[in-house]
Amino acid sequence: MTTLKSLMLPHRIVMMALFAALVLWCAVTLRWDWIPKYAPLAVEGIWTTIWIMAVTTVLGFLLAVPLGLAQAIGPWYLSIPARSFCTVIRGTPLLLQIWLLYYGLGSLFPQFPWIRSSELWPYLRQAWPYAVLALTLSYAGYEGEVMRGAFSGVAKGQLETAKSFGMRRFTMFRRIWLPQAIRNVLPTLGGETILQLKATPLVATITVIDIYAVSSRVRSDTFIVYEPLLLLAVVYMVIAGLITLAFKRFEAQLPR
Amino acid sequence: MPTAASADPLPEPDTRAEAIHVEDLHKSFGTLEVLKGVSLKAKKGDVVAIIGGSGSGKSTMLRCINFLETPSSGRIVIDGEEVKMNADGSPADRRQIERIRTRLAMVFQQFNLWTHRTLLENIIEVPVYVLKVPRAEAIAQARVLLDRVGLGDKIDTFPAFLSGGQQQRAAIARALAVDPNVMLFDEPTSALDPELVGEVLTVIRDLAAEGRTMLLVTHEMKFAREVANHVVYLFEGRIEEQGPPAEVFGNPQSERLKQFLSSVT
Amino acid sequence: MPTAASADPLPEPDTRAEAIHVEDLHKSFGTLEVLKGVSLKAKKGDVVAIIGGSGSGKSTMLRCINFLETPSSGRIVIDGEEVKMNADGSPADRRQIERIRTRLAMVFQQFNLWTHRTLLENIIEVPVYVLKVPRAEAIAQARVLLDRVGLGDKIDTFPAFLSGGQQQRAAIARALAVDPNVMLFDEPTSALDPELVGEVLTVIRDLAAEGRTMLLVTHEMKFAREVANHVVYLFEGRIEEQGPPAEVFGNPQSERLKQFLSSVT
Amino acid sequence: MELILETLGLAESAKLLSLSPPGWGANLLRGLANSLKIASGAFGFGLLIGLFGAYGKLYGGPVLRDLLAIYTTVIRAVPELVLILILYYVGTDLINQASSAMGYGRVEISGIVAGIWVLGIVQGAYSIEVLRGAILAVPPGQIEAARAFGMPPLMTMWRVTIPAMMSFATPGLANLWLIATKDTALLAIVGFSELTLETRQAASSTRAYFTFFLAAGGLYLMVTLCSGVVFGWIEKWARRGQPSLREGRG
Amino acid sequence: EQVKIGIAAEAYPPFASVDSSGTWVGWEIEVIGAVCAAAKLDCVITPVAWDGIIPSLTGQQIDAIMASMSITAERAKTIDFSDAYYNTPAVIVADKSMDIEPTPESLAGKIVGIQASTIHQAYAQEYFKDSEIRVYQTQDEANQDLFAGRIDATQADSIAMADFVGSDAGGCCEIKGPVANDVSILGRGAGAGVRKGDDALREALNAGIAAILADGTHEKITARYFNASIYSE
Ligand SMILES: Nc1ncnc2c1ncn2[C@@H]1O[C@H](COP(=O)(O)OP(=O)(O)OP(=O)(O)O)[C@@H](O)[C@H]1O
Ligand SMILES: Nc1ncnc2c1ncn2[C@@H]1O[C@H](COP(=O)(O)OP(=O)(O)OP(=O)(O)O)[C@@H](O)[C@H]1O
Ligand SMILES: [Mg+2]
Ligand SMILES: [Mg+2]
Repeated sequence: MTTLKSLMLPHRIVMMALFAALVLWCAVTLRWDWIPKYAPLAVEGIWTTIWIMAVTTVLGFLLAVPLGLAQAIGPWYLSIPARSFCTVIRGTPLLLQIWLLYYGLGSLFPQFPWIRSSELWPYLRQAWPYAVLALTLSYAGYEGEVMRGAFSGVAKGQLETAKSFGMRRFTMFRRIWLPQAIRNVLPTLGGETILQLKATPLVATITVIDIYAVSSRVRSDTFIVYEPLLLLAVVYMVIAGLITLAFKRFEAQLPR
Repeated sequence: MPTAASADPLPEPDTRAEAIHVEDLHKSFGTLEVLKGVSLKAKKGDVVAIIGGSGSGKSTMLRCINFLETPSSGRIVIDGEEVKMNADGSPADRRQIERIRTRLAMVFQQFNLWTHRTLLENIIEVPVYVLKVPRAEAIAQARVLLDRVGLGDKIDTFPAFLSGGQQQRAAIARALAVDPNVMLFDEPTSALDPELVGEVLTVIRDLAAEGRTMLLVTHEMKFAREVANHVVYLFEGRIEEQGPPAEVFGNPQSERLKQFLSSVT
Repeated sequence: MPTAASADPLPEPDTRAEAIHVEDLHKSFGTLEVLKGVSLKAKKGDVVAIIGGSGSGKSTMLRCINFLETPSSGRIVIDGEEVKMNADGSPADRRQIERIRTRLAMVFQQFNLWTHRTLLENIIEVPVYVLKVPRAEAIAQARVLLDRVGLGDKIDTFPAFLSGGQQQRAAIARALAVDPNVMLFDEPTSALDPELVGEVLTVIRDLAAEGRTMLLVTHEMKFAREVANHVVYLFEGRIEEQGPPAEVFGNPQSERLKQFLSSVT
Repeated sequence: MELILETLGLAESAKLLSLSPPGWGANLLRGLANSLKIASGAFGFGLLIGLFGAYGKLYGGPVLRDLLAIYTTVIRAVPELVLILILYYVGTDLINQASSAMGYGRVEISGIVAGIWVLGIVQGAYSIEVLRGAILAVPPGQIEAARAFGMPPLMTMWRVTIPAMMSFATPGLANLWLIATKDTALLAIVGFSELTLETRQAASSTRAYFTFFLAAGGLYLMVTLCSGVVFGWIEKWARRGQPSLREGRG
Repeated sequence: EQVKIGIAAEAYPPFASVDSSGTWVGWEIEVIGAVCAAAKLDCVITPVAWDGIIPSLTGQQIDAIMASMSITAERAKTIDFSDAYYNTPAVIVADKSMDIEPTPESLAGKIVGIQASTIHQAYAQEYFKDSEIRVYQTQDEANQDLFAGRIDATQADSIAMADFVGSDAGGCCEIKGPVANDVSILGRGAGAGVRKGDDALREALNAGIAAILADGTHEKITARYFNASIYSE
């Protein structure tokens, strides 16, 4: 009810009208006859994009937390490796990382006959494990840096209090430190997650077909330039909208 | 009321167990020596008031006792258990210090309520997650405590929306919720009006009667006199004078203390 | 000493200019009505002490006066200039409120020193960047002020490394550095020892003698009695009683106030 | 020297990467310089947008907030390739149609300017969110104190909010800067030759993929290390006055 | 009036590649020069990244594209094509030890690698429905995976493949033969693309192509790069 009311503000009505006009104009003047032929492919592509994105952000974040923590307060033998990892990951193009993992590391395996005959070979032969690994490491590298800042930004007094009550280090971490750190970087994390969404197309370089690759295929099959990209943009916007919404929900739950 | 635990030999032997024993505590921040050898004893049920000028090292002393600051040197014994220390003063056994801290509650000068949790959550945090009290029980107890400090209606408020005095009362309630043997209060009444100060006084007396030990930094001499059975005057990192309140306030020996007290009517 | 500015008609006309005039101030946080119509007048050189229980709205009132909180309704006149307000209570003219604020210094209950600046930088910040005092001059003045509050040796320290009382003194020095006409003190002595309280008392008296006006929230009745020429007792968002300190403390009329004062000796 | 390279099997790579033709080293370096030029333009532009956008989102009116929400959502969601294609090709097309309708000739729009604009607008959308989070993380009392002393909003922002939020913002901004240096690859579409395009040309012309990809990776890594030092300084400066969490780890 | 001929900025040797001083060389570059000379066009070669090449054409930044673009009916809906200037059959390559025919039945259940955005992709996805199709960004990468054993076969241009199986890296494999032709997908060979309705330029290019085919220039250039003809009707 309230959401409906909040949509009825005058400026929002104007915006919605403009948007509707734009959609109408696109629908009428542009070429969409290719859609039926590519629809099944597109659905598959969207699914691939979504699951790769979701899996790698979750795994990546789980890695980012220890990476950030190690850099923020870890002893040197943890903080230096963590820092180096983040620097290398952030410092080299993701394309290169994917490429090195798949064509470099991946093409070493087949040289060993015992790997070729092992249970793992059907998976190692696939491309998606490399895609997932590369994107996970990438997200972990960027977010490790973000979480480092977040952990160091929590006020000292908040942690001291926890300590003074005899909280175990892990409990303190889970109950006080992490929630406050996440609260401080939630908007940044949201942005980084959308960046991750837009990094997924690179998996096409190692033969994983996501929605972006489908749109490229339409473009090269038909030489239509804008329409597949517009549709792609809409798909991305919907996914990004969902991500934003999820983060907003999350943000609203956390107090300031 | 329990008798004072003073450093001088007492005429009649005091059989109560020792709760806090600090010996020759030193603490420096860089080149600034804040504590220059402080020794202090408190037996079970003692209320020790620590008074002294601003910057004399009162907060630092409390913070050293539960190892929030690493002492530069010294010995600390709590509840009969000596804290094992490395050469640099840091606790040698993290588990030990964590265990000791669960029996040692602190009310901070700046309150330090957890900003991301409501009042109720702040109170039940330690009971539920450290002491493993069942949640429902912890909540019930928290409600009682919050009512006691007059915050029953603020139960779901975040600390940022509380007045200074309300925050301080919440911090006291949080410390009480862990049912500690030893309590460290850093100016627990600084933001409270006289009525509430009176109530805190009652609470502290009740706690002492239950056999808990309290170290209490305060600027209100009247409060110190009424609540404590032992008063310690800290001056520039050293204990300048100590004794039962009647003596310290009624008949101060040191010039410093005389001057310090002269502004109090 | 200037005479009290009370709401009742005075027998002899008081010719001093009005410094603060608050009329029927209301403030709600959501459904919680914190101020329920507060009116207050202070003339130039007045020291008004505001006393009241924790959560009675004292800080909120001070914060409304310089529009850190948006009043729900009411009128505020400062130095003879009425703050223009929108229907929702927000200041209509940003420039005006900024200008007024430069003559209006505040000492916060939580001090709010800027953590990323040293003590000296904290003090000269407003003089240099808002009031455009030459830097060298501001530094010289800051040194004098810091010496005066006993922090001369902490000039290059960051606030996080100061004791509570030192932070509070720094906050007072910061407020004094802007050479304000009107000062709002929110419990300026809460973290100070009796000696320092006495010094703050002297400072405030000096300032009043120079013709500055002060609004001062305090929990120390003794301090209020000695420093103020007018005392306001706030109870649950309303002024329950006000008058010269001798009357308010010596002969309280309202039941509430009597009870409130009963815990003070 | 040569012998060592020879034995390591790196002689071929060294020849390919040498700075004078037929080596490609100079091309890569030129590409890197171009990338950095564009990236700093875009990052700076984005930071400006980010700062005002963050304030708008936090304190602006409902219309401004809605517009900014649309901006951050749409721009961040739409792939940069789409943005560049639309803004550059459709944009120039429209301009040309308009100019020929009015009787003027074709207008050339520089791909570089378009690139900086587009990347800047993209960076801006991300910066808004990074800075918004950082501003929210500043304890409100700090800003209140500034307001209470009559600081005007811009000065408060400059003297208090920005320094206080920097420690929260630098990691996110450092990420954005690194992303900017790599996103310049998109400008290949508008005929701009930066590091990625140079690398790809070199790699596919010589078929020495590993050599050139690793060389480019090395160059990017160097940029990262240097930026790391700079951002490290900034963060250290921003954290002054905050007690370290490392101390008293008991 | 200059004619701007767009080529893909990403090199595609031996048809078009660039050296470190920025000079473009290769079979296609020479053919462009010969066609333009024969048609008396003043051509400038303009490299454009592949993603921007069609919009550059429609946006008039370039006037024609000669970048090994196969002529297909689908594409002809968007731009116009000249006649083909080269045409090579599509072949299947696989490990020597593998018993594979270039037919859908034989490839069923196998993993087939192809290069993205090519006619081979369209063909494989249309005909090899029972095979797993892996799409690579470059043929070199597909070849590498064929060598590594991560794919069983690849479909590509006969020229490129002849090169590959002749090299060290391709020693594992052999050409198993051409796939059945389907002009609607594999097209009529590679032609120059021009804006829809730009008939003048298309005619001129057609004339140029016809001329160099007729006078032997085409053959001469081919001989310098390949050891077989790459033009068939
Ligand atoms: N931002 C806020 N949002 C909601 N409620 C608030 C907010 N600030 C204060 N309050 C509530 O308003 C009431 C008055 O607060 P205020 O800070 O004015 O009290 P006070 O008189 O200064 O008390 P104290 O002496 O304890 O500082 C309190 O009940 C408090 O919980
Ligand atoms: N983390 C720190 N780093 C450096 N110096 C410190 C630090 N903490 C405290 N100090 C200094 O140590 C001295 C004692 O501080 P402490 O907080 O113990 O004083 P206090 O007796 O509690 O004073 P108050 O009554 O004002 O709270 C002060 O001079 C203070 O500046
Ligand atoms: Mg202290
Ligand atoms: Mg208050």
